[in-house]
Amino acid sequence: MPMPDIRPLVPEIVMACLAMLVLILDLVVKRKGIIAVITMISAFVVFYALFGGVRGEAFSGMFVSDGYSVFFKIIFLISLVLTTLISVRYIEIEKVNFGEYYSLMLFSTLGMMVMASAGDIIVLYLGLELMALSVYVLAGFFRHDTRSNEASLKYFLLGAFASAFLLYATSMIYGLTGTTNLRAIAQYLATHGIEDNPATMLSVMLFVVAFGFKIAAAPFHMWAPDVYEGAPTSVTAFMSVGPKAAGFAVFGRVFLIAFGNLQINWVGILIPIAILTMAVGNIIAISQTNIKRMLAYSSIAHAGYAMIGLVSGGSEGVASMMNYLFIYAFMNIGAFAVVIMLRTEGFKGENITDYEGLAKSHPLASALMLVFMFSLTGIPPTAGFVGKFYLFLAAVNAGYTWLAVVAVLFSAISAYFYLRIVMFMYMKEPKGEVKLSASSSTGIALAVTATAVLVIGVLPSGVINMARAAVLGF
Amino acid sequence: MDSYLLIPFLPLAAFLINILFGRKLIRDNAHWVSILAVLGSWVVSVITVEGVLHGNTVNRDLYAWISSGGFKVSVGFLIDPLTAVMLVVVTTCSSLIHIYSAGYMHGDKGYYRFFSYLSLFTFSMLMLVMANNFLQLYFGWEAVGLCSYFLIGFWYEKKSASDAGKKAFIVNRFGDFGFGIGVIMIFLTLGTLHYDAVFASVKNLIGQTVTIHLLGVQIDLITFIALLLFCGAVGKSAQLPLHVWLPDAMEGPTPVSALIHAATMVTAGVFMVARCNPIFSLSPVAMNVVAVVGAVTALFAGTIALVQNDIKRIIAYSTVSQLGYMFLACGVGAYTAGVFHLYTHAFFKALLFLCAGSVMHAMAGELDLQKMGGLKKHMPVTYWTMLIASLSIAGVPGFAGFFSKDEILWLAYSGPSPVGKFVWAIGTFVAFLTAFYSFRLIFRVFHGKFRGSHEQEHHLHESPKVMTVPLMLLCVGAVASGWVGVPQLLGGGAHFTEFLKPVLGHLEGEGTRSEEWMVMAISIIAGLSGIGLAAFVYLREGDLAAKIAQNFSFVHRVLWNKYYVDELYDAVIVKPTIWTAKNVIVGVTDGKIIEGVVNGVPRLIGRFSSRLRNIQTGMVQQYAAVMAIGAFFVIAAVLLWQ
Amino acid sequence: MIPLNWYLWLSAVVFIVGVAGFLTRRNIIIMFMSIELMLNAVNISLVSFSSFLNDMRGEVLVFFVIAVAASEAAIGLGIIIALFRNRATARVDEVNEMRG
Amino acid sequence: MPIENSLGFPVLSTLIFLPVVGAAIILLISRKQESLIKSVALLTSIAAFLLSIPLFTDFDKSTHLMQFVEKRQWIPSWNIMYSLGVDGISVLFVLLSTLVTILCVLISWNAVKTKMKEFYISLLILEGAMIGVFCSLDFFLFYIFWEAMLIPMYLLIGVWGGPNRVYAAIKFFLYTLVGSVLMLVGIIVLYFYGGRTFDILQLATRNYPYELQFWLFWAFFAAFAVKVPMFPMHTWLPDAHTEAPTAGSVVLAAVLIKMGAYGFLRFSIPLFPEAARAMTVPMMVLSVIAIIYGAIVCLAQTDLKRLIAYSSVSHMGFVTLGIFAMNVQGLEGGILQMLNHGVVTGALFLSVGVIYERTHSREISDYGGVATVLPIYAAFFMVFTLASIGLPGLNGFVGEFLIILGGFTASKWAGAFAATGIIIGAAYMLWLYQRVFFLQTNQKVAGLHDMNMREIITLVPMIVLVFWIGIYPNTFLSFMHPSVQHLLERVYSGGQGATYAGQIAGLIK
Repeated sequence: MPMPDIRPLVPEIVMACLAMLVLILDLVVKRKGIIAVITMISAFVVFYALFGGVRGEAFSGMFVSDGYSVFFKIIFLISLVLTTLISVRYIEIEKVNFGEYYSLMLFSTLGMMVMASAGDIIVLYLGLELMALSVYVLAGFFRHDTRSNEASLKYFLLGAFASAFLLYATSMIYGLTGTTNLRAIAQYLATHGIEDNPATMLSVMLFVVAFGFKIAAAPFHMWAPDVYEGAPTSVTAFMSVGPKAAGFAVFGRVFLIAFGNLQINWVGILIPIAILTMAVGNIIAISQTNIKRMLAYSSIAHAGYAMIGLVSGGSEGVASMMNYLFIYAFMNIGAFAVVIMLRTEGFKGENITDYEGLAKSHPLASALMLVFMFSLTGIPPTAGFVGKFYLFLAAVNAGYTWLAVVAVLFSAISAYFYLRIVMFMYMKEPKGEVKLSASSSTGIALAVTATAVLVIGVLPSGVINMARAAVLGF
Repeated sequence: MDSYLLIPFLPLAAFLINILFGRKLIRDNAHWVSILAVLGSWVVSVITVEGVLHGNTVNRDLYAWISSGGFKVSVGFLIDPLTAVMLVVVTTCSSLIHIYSAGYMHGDKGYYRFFSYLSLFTFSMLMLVMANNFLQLYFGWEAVGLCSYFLIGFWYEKKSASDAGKKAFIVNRFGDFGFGIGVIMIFLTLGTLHYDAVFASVKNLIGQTVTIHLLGVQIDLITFIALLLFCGAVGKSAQLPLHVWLPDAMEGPTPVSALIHAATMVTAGVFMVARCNPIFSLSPVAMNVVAVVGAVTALFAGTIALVQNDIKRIIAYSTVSQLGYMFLACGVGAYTAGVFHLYTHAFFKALLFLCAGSVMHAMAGELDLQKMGGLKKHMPVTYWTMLIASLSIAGVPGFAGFFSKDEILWLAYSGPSPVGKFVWAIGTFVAFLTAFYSFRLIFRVFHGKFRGSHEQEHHLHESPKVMTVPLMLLCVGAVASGWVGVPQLLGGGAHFTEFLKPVLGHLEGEGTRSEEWMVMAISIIAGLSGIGLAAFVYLREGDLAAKIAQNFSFVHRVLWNKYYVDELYDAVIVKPTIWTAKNVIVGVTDGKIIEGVVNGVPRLIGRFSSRLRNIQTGMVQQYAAVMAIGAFFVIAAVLLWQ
Repeated sequence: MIPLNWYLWLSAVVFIVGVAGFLTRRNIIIMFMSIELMLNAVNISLVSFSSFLNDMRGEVLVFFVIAVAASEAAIGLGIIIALFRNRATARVDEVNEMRG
Repeated sequence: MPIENSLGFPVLSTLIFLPVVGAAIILLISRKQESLIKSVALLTSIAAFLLSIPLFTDFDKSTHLMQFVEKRQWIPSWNIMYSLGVDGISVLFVLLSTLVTILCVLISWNAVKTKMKEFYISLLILEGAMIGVFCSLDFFLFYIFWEAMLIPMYLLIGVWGGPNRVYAAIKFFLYTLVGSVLMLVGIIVLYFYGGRTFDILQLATRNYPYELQFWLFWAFFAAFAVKVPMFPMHTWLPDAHTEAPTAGSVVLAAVLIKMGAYGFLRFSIPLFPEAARAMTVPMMVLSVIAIIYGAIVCLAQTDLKRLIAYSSVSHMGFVTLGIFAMNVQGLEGGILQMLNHGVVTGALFLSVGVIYERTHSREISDYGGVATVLPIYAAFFMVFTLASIGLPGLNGFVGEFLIILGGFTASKWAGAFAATGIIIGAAYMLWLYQRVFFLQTNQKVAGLHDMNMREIITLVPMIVLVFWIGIYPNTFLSFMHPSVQHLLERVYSGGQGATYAGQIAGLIK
């Protein structure tokens, strides 16, 4: 038996090794800051491997390294690096400064990378579980905090529940087509004309449920607010970007490749889900008082927007979705970076009213938060606008003008709760003195995210072209 | 350099100098600037009028004011006989009143302000009469209204004064509304606003009609335009039903009443109708409306003047009444007679006001007839001048008012107007009324015993020279200004009519000489009997007037309250508008309906949000149940849909 | 030979039993067991498909599922223990500190 | 085809980004050096104004083509160009923006005491965005400026505003945002129908099916009508104007709300000529309602700024009436009236700022007899009041007259009803003036000092404009002639909607 060509897998292999290396190093390195640095170096190494690496398929199409997967992996790595940056000081304050934290992040990133590259449902499942299991633990990383426990438990139970749906769907499609390879499934469905088979549709819909859970689309979003609120803030930042993007990656690949011919069938379901997701996210966010919970709902809403790209389909639709997730990574982690700074010794800083008068004591942090809030709202000249604009462009192009109208109206509603933060910061008098746990690493994260948000907002060409190029080989 | 440009722009310069430097630098010397400027204007006017007498009329555009597409209008000047008459009236009266004011306003803290406004007014009025197009006319029209506003409310700390100024402006706006639309109609139908072009082509509109769809009425186009223009005149010249501002305008300083609210501004309406005679003459309906409105106003105001006790208000109502006379003249086609009366009236009415001012000066601002009496011996100059003015207005032969009034009545009687006889009858009766109330004023103020307080009596004195000299000069005008228009019947040359003939045409009365004598005799009798009756009632001892008032208490009350017109407007227009604004528009439409939706939708979303968040119970199994139900619906929908 | 449908029905029934158990039982351990039941239902159908189709993939996937389920169990129990230490409860309806 | 930039340097870009650079410099200055911050803001705004003067002097008035054009690739993926230019419709508003900013800096000199740094940064960024809106020739670029403007404005109202500022700021933001996002979808739809381009000039040469025009017209209407604001979308305006700090009110009144009307002129009408023609009637009806409604509401106001704010509703009703009269006089009057309203209402808000700085009260009943105490101030305010009520010889008259003329040409009823607005206008403005400046001196204003040199300098440019436009409006009208002519040619170039529009117009004439 010849040695399979594993060159496309090099980044993943490197990642796995590094993750284990970090786990081992943790035993000998006392200063956990070094672990963080190593984590980031790992990310850059993988980044390098990714760019220098070979594209192609491995294991007879079970693993695919194409532009699509590379783009998503870039998102994962960015979110990994940014999250690491904002974690360093935070987990010190929270007194959970353990090395596992970083290796779990690396493992979960590995899981995502595998997901993005999965050409086969089996691989997909493995990646998904690797990611999920790591994140379950990360969510419960504050072992002594009941809310963290609760978050972890809820995420775990519901995650496992959703996984079961995924497997059931897999078994059905396997039974129908005799294969688990995505392209083979598509081919089989096309040649045997069982697109309208109820069993096929049942399977497709169960996939919707499972992936809908991962991207926190309503009505499968219920876990998200509780988990986002209870999990350590840095993990929340990570979860809201990485795993969500990974969910979209598999959503896109499975639905546009394996079920590409069935698009007219599943679009009819995805549209109401997308609208419901935007509605639930944006509307419930209005009445939140905890900023993490508010951002959780906001993250649900953003999943709704990104689904528009999926609904629109075609290369433009997918590219717009990817572009959006890429931009979302920066603006959301940026916002969380500010949120995390408010956490100081003996002060949680999670309440929205804690932001009152922040502009007076901390003008720079407030200004950055303002940028992120406007970006999340989608006001130019920030990246958030470019992201939404591309989505709407794709939607109109695909003939879903009315969906774009619905989306813009929801984004107008969303302005209300994002602006409320700005309002608290700038238009209220400070109640007490709020200290910030500023550190150089958080500073770097903020600088990077803010720069990205503003630069992409003004010069989006690079990102758009990247997303478009990534879709080409899809 | 066209010297006539100096006529309006000298006063403008004076205004600018005074308003910019008056408060700090010029202060009590403000009158020099204004007086020199207006005298300069007067001199240039006289020279210009001299030119016009020799046929040198001017019609020249200074520069293009507004041009937009086909709409082009210039700032330009037209000096023809009609303008010439107005120039004489305006600059002469203005000069004299400027001089008078230097004495009258002496020591007022707004001295510089007063003179700058006077200059601005003079400028505006001159722009009005010298305009060669409708839009510039409109400019002057509004600008004089503005000055009137400033000057009525000159003592702005008094609520009544600032109210009166505001009222004048707003009531005028009602008239200007029609006037403005009239101007627009002229442009839309004739494509130009320049007098010569408009008057040349207005005949082309004969027979055209304009339909007002929503009302379902069809109106002759020329009548429509003429009536719209007349709206403006009604406002500016205080005719029914927009006369209400003028009596209130007496809150302003007396020289202002004399200049603006007697001699010049209020006659702008008459001037405009005369100017537009080519339009009005083509519409018999409009002409009749003008005549009847004029006549009715004359009667209406004349009756009110009978019972008032405020000397300035009496003169104000007399002004309204005399303006009605002028419109009456225009309405029957006797434009020259109307303008002639305008011209004579300017002198004697300004004189009346200035005399009233002189009386006020002596009485420390007192205006009530009942507190006066016997002033003759204290202030002889004022008495004699005022007496002459009153004789003039009463139409006593030989005085200026006689000639103009007689011409109006004769042409109304003999002219072709279908309403001519009717308005003649009213006019004659009004002549009687005029004589009566004018002499009531004279007798009550200057004759009999002094009825005021001792301090007032002690304070009585003749006004200074700076005031009495203008009185005497005006007095000359009040007597002699009529001599330029002595009718042929009396052996005169009717020069005035001849002078204006090129612009206003000439209406030949159709009647025999004996008829003409008869009309004149009736008017003389009316005037003299009015004077006689006044003497009978007010010169004798005893309280005859009070008894009459008692016996006709209803009539007296109605007249005393000016037919309740102010109250009517207040109840029908002012109060309901404010009420609607407060309670309907702001309270309901804006506050409840629009704001209700605007605030209600977000509030609804907010409420929905706090309801919806209760779904998130925190119970894992419910979350799972929602997922399962969601999955069920998703699957069911797809399977059913297929 | 037992027809494929019977296996599939069995699988479906077991899956639904698992779902029902997950939704109704309050004890976290039992809920966890219900998930295992659901996974095993999937395994049944995968194996039967695999055998019916003469294809190895299904069975391979089953092994993966079993392995993942095992690690899931480890992590799940770890989470439950952490929770139990802090809250001294294994009843899921008592874990609702965060809501809304 | 636009004509080449005659100045030899990218004047419009410089104008847009100079204030941003100024803001960046202020960002670097220490918070404590307040006078330095103010000086930099002032110098930047003056520099921008001086730089904009060539737009006035070097403008070629003989053509409708875009001038001072800059065009560069920006986002090739979407065929988006960085494309700027001005024509006779927009050039005056660029000038107005630069001028108004100077005045805003001056009027805020002592009034703004907290967060001074942020204030001037916001103001300067706002200026850049405003100029950008008027210069953009690419829809994407336009939309970026259009929305970006909201951020500094939101802060200006919300941070430095009056007691109810937070409500007003959020209301302003959401109101405008809802309108704008609908336009965004409209822009995208247009992008695909117009051959995948955002180039406004190209899009304006194509003919779209009537159905599409109809829907897009209303999508754009949502954005522009809110901004104008047209009845019944006006209720954000009184709150925003009232609560904003003086500079905010001035910018709002002078420039921001012009953008709605500008949008109609630049986009709605040339892009959807048939729909615009067919919609003349509802638009004119809304305009006339706004004129009368706004004026009547003013009669019931007790708040100084609120009254002026509502008067804006009325005056902007004239503007939209003129625009949708769709004839030369109406359009030119409308554009001129936009300028006039900017000058006059801007000046009125500046003036209110002058007295507010002294008394900190907006209640009309807290004033009275101000003319005695502050005579210079009273004189300035009087001129603006008169301009506002359209006295001939001052700027308001020329615009309103042309609009009523145009409106009357289009529909006699519209013209006549609009003219009644002038009557009520005189009533509320003079009543306001009386209550504030006349009557006995109120104790609350006694002893206040009159305007100082800085304040006089702030208001003098506005006075000059008031008279200039009033006496010689052709300076400004001549900018518009070719552009308006071109616009009308586009509108009346025939099409499906023409007959329908003709029928409607016939019905109301």
